[in-house]
Amino acid sequence: MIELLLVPLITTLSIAFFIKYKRVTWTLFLASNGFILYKLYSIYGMWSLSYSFNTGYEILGAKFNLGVSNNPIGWYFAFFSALITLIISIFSIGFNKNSKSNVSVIWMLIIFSNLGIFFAKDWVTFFMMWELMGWTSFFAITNGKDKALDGAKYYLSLSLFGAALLLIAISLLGAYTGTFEILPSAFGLLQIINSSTKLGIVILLLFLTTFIIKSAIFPFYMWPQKVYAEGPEDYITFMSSVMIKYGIYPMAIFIVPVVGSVNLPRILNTGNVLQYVIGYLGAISAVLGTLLAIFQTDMKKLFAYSSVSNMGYILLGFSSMTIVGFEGSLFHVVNHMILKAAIFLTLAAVVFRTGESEMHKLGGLVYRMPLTFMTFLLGIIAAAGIPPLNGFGSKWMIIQALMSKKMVVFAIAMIFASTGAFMYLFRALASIFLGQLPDRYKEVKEVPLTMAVPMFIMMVIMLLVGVVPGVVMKPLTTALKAVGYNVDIASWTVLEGSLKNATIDLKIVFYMFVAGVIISGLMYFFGNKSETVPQEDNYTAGEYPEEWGVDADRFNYSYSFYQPFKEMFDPLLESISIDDLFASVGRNFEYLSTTIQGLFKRGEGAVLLFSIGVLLLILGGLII
Amino acid sequence: MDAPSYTLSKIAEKDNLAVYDLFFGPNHPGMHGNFGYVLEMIGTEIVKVRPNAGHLHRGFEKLMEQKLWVQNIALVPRICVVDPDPNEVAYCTAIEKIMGVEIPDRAKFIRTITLEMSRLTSFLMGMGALGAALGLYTPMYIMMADRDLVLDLFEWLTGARIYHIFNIPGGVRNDLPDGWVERLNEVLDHLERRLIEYDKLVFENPIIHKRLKGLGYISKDEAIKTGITGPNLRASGAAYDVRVDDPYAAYPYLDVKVITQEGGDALTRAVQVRLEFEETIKLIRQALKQMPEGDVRLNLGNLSMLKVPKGEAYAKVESSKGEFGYYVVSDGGLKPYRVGVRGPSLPAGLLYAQKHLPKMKIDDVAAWMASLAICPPDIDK
Amino acid sequence: MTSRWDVERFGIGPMATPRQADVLLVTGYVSLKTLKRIIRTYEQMPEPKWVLAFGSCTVNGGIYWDSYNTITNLAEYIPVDITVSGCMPRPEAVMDALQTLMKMIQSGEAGAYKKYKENYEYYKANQDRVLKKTVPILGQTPKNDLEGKNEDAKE
Amino acid sequence: MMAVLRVFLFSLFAIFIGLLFMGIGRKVIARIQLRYGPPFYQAFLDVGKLFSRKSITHNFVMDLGMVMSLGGLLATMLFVPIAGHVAVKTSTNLIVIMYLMAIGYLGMAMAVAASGNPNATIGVSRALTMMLGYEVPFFTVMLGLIIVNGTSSLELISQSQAGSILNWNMIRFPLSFIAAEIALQAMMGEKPFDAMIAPAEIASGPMVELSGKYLGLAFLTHAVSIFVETAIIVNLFMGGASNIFTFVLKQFEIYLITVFIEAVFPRFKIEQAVKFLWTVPMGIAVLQLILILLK
Amino acid sequence: MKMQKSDIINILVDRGYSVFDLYHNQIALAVKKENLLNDLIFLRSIGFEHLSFITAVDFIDEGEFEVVYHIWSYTHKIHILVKVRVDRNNPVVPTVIDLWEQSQFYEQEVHEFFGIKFEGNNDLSPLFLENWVDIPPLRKDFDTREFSIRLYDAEVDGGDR
Repeated sequence: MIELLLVPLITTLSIAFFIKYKRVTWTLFLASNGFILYKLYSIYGMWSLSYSFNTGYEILGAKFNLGVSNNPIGWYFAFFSALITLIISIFSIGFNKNSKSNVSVIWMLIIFSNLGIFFAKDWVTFFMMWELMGWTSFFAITNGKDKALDGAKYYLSLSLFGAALLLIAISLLGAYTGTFEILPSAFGLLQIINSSTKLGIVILLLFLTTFIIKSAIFPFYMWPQKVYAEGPEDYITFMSSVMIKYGIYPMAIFIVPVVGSVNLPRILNTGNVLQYVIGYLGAISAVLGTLLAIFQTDMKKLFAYSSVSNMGYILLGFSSMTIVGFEGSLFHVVNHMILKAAIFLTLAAVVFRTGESEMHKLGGLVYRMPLTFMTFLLGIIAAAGIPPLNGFGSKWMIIQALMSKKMVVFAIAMIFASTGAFMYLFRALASIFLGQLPDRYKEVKEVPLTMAVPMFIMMVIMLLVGVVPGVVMKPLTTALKAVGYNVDIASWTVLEGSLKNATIDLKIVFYMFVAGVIISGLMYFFGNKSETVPQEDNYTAGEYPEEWGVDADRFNYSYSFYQPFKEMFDPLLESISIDDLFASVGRNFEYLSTTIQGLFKRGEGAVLLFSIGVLLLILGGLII
Repeated sequence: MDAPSYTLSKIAEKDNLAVYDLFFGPNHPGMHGNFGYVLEMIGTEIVKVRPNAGHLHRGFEKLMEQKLWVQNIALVPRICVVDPDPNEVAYCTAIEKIMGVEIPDRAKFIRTITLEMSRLTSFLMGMGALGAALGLYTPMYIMMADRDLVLDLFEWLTGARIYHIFNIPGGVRNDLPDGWVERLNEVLDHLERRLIEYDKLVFENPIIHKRLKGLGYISKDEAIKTGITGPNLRASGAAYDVRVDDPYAAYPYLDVKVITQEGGDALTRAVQVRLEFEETIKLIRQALKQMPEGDVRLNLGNLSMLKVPKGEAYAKVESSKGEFGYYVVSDGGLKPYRVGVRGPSLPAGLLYAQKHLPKMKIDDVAAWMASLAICPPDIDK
Repeated sequence: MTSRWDVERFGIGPMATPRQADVLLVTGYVSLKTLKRIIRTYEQMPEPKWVLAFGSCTVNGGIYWDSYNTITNLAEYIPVDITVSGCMPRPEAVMDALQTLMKMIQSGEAGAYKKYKENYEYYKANQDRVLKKTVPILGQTPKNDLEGKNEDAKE
Repeated sequence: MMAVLRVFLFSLFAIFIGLLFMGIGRKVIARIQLRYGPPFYQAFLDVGKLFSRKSITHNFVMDLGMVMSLGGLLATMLFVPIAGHVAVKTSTNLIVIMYLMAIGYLGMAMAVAASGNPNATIGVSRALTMMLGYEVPFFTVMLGLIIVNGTSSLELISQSQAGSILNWNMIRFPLSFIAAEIALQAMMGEKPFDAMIAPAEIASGPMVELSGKYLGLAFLTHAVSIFVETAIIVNLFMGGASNIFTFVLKQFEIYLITVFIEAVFPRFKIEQAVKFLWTVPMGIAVLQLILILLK
Repeated sequence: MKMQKSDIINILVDRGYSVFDLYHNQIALAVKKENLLNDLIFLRSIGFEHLSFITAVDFIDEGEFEVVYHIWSYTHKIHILVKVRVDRNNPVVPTVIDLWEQSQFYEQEVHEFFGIKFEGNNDLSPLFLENWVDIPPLRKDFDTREFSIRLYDAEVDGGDR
């Protein structure tokens, strides 16, 4: 078990040693990754594997041990995130070809902490890995770009805030239950809530806040767009597809079981208060993320908000507290990982070739980058939750769960968000790849092979998971069964809903779709042949655009794409001033840190020292 | 409405790529006639407009200098297809003014009746076009069918459906045929009955109210200053009507009710047309009742050898779109020396396009044009 | 075209853009500015396509034959399948023309668009002659005080 | 083999009925407008003509998108029970139908946006906004019916109304029916919710660059969508039917209502349409939903 | 406040204009180019607020253009033709766009068709004609028939020429 963590750690060190030789480092990187994937595959089903390092100390009356264990749900998260991370990192080779810094060391560190988080046996290990990931992210985001510093600082302050809360929560939990181990402490927390409700709920909410910060749930939905705006595209691919799920994992293993079995006042006979808290957080995130995504002009920000919305779906699935909803949420975790990775890879490819991420300055790239276009197309079809690609199954299960529990508000929010998703997804497709190709991009080429192959793999995975959801659902149900949930092992293509007669065979959906396309394709070939004309030859009410000084750029509707719709929401969005609140808090924070920075005269180290000081103060205060 | 466009123009200054151009016409389903606006847009909002006129320019003013006085009567109605008679009357009135002749009373009344009938057809088309601009085709078709009834009467009277060439210097070509007046009365009854349906379909339609309310507001002072005339002016509150203020034909004998409304937006203009439509029917009835017997034309000799004495005159006529004016200069010869034409649509079609269209959505352009009854041929001439 | 002479009973209806159209109706006189747009519109139509010229003005200029801004014979610039005389033509004449055109299409007589392809140079030369003129037709040079007015011509 | 044949026949049937409805709809509208109107088979002639014409494309996305659009709609159609028959034995899940329908619209949107004409893109942006407008009330209506019946299977909902006409959801939940009818009007893109086509504003919007067979495919897509949407309403509210003839007749009744509304209304602006859909039909649907939940 | 025509003529004659009484409600007024703006401002101040249109006449025999401003008074119900004569070889008139916005287009039109320049109007781009290289078409020395015959092969029969 421990070798899963040792190998990446050792590889990190050796890569750091060979950092000058890119080929060597990447070879090492791939070899080590291959091993990890193999190892992960081989420990599937061996749920008793664990490793523990006994320190012998006791803090707050609880044993202070460091350890990893093969938690089934953790394995599920770890395997798929490792797979996606590997694909992204391969893409990163091509992406960073011309950059001076060697990113493989960061990638290795990321994979290390990734595994650490998902296999952590106790909260202390979890916290260490959690923090390591936070810091690695900080360096990865700022990598070589001064502009990215703002977003990175914002992210760092937010995650430090989260970490402080986590630390308090862990300390409280340890003090009251006497253990730091994750799974036993869940039962401990349950008992606390049932005996002294207020304290228990405070602890639970502390945990919840930490996790929703990491997963960018409302009201902490701002960091992704700030970070993504200037961060390196390969790394934000990882952030948006994998890292944003770090908050979901502890929710799945810790919060959901507690909330689901806790005895609290019930609302509408469908669930308890906390369920509704989670549900409303999810619903607001889903709706707000969708609306904000619709109004963005920067494609990375757009998909940042799309991630917020998708995290909202996952919380909605949790809030139903039914097994179908739970499965659906966890299925959606992986689906979202896959499709977001695919989408962000294409965005990275676009930025790589054009250096532009404002959508209205792009356009018509389908003429130059057809493979990227196809990946993006499949990505958005998946993200929109349209069969036969992945993304449909999980959304369907979540809606089924919500409907079966009669959670009508959440169900409507879900439909609103996923229909609104068509709007922003299509907008990105139309603005980036369709429309008129501006003259300055006439020479753009398709991405090189190292970047094309990962994109192609993503396409295959999306289609595979979409038609044969069993490749994800089987391990998922197996893991859930191993944890003790009462589930049937899923079949390869059939998904089970919770309502009467609600099974859906995605294979048949796929066949039907193919049949439909074949019939319409026959119609198409039956028709007379067509002639391809250049993009300039367009309906212009009979005018000659060139005589009016109208070129491709000036004949492209993509800025302010949903203006009438936006104007409906302008008053509403202005009244939600959470952005402003955060901005002012952020400004004060920055002001404070720069003041202290002035004292130390030592660059970014001051922020670190200051933050650690704050943490120590909080901790000290707690212990006293 | 002002705030977003302010930010939009800021955006346009900062980010040139946010702006795109849309060609609204000449070949556009929302455009009546060959006319064009090149719209610079951000999102669906217009930030700047470049009018593109001249597709219908035929050089009327030049052509008229080449033709005999009476030949030109065949030419003038073609300046505005939907409302041709005011052109004939204005041109003939100008000639009569220079010659200093007074036409027989019966001719005046017949002229008035044809003018008002022409106004009916034009209003029917205008109201239909307004509906069509908003996607409501049913009243348009019904109105076109009703318009055909009036055109039939024209055909009976003049031999032509659209370009009647009926008014000539010195009067009108012929007297009313037998039975024509009865038929006209029937048609007017029919139109009055139909008004209820139009009201239900168009003027009381809540969606139309929603779409037109506040669109393209013109204040009274502004309208007077910029030369807006006709129903558009009266919808802004100014009680100006050429028929009353500078009467011609038989209008001095008739009691013309000038309808004014406060409001000045597209909805008021639409309702204005509807109210004036009703008034026009009443006016035709009134004219029929008061019409005297007698000659219908002066004997001016051989009209093709007509010589108009040296002089100049400006004659104006209230058409369905506003003041149609002919400025005729004669050097005493067989042909006009110079004819200047004032079409009513120019201020609305060119000036107000630049005033109103920025800040407006692409959705409203066609409806705005229809509400101002912009007739491109009389801009282009 | 109106509801009394409903053309839709032959399945004929107006389409919004040239891409969707089969028949180009040129209704009446064609000024130079319009001619230019007509050519673009015509060329944007997918084949097979037909042109119905409407009114005397498209045959020989009609009442505008001596105007400086309207062409006199549309068929010199784009191929015309069928013309309707009259100014304006009566609706019955238009209906008849449409039906004749339909019959001609069925019997294969109406194929002017092929002519356009075959004699493309001829049509282009005619179009350019009137649309891209650079020297005054009447031989006088424009006076100096008109500078800045003819920017297009100088290019 | 049998399944392939059934799929093929169902598709042809849907296209046939859809085109027939379109033709009759045109005739009805013409009569409302005091015109003679085209023959009822005009839609067939139109499609035949369009497919025989040369067409113009800008790039492969246009071809791909149009094929995808009709394909997606046909696939949706195969999930809708027609008088109790489904092309292939499968669950007729409402959510699947709703999502599958989207792929047709997405394909169409993609194809027209690929032409690079801003008119088309504006049309698409309006269509997608409208989609958000009508999906929310329509889903709310569906949610009520799903909660009452405890199933999201269209077939089961349809079967639950068997027996007398009093069992029809149309009678049992009249508010839902009204809300669904209004949403259906928007779903079909008929007036007053046709802002995405709006010839007078954006030169027929999405169709602006479609020619020949692309327009033909768009016609067929529209025909199939008419068929699918009316079939969903008939199944949800009119208890399906025991034989295909009755089923089509019921569909036609639904279609006729939309045609009548279409004939006498101008179009909303897009934001007005969305506001309307989110207030009036949504309010009605929520009222019915509350009544159902309280029961 | 409504003044009779005779009153107005008196006022104008007092100010030294040459006034021609045309018809029952029409007056023609010949003014000098230099005073044009002041005169129009004065006219507007006494109630002539509606500019119908601006046109021009080419008196080729006299070697002059006459620019005519058609102004109507809503209050007095009098139509005034304000005429300015300019030299045909150097036709320049001050612009009135500050007084009436819509005159922008009338001035563009007159410039296009007669070649008369309007001093102070910066946008005299062609409004109606495209690619026009001949002399302005509404001048008397421009023969439109000849032009049409040469350019468009217009058919002439019946010896009309």
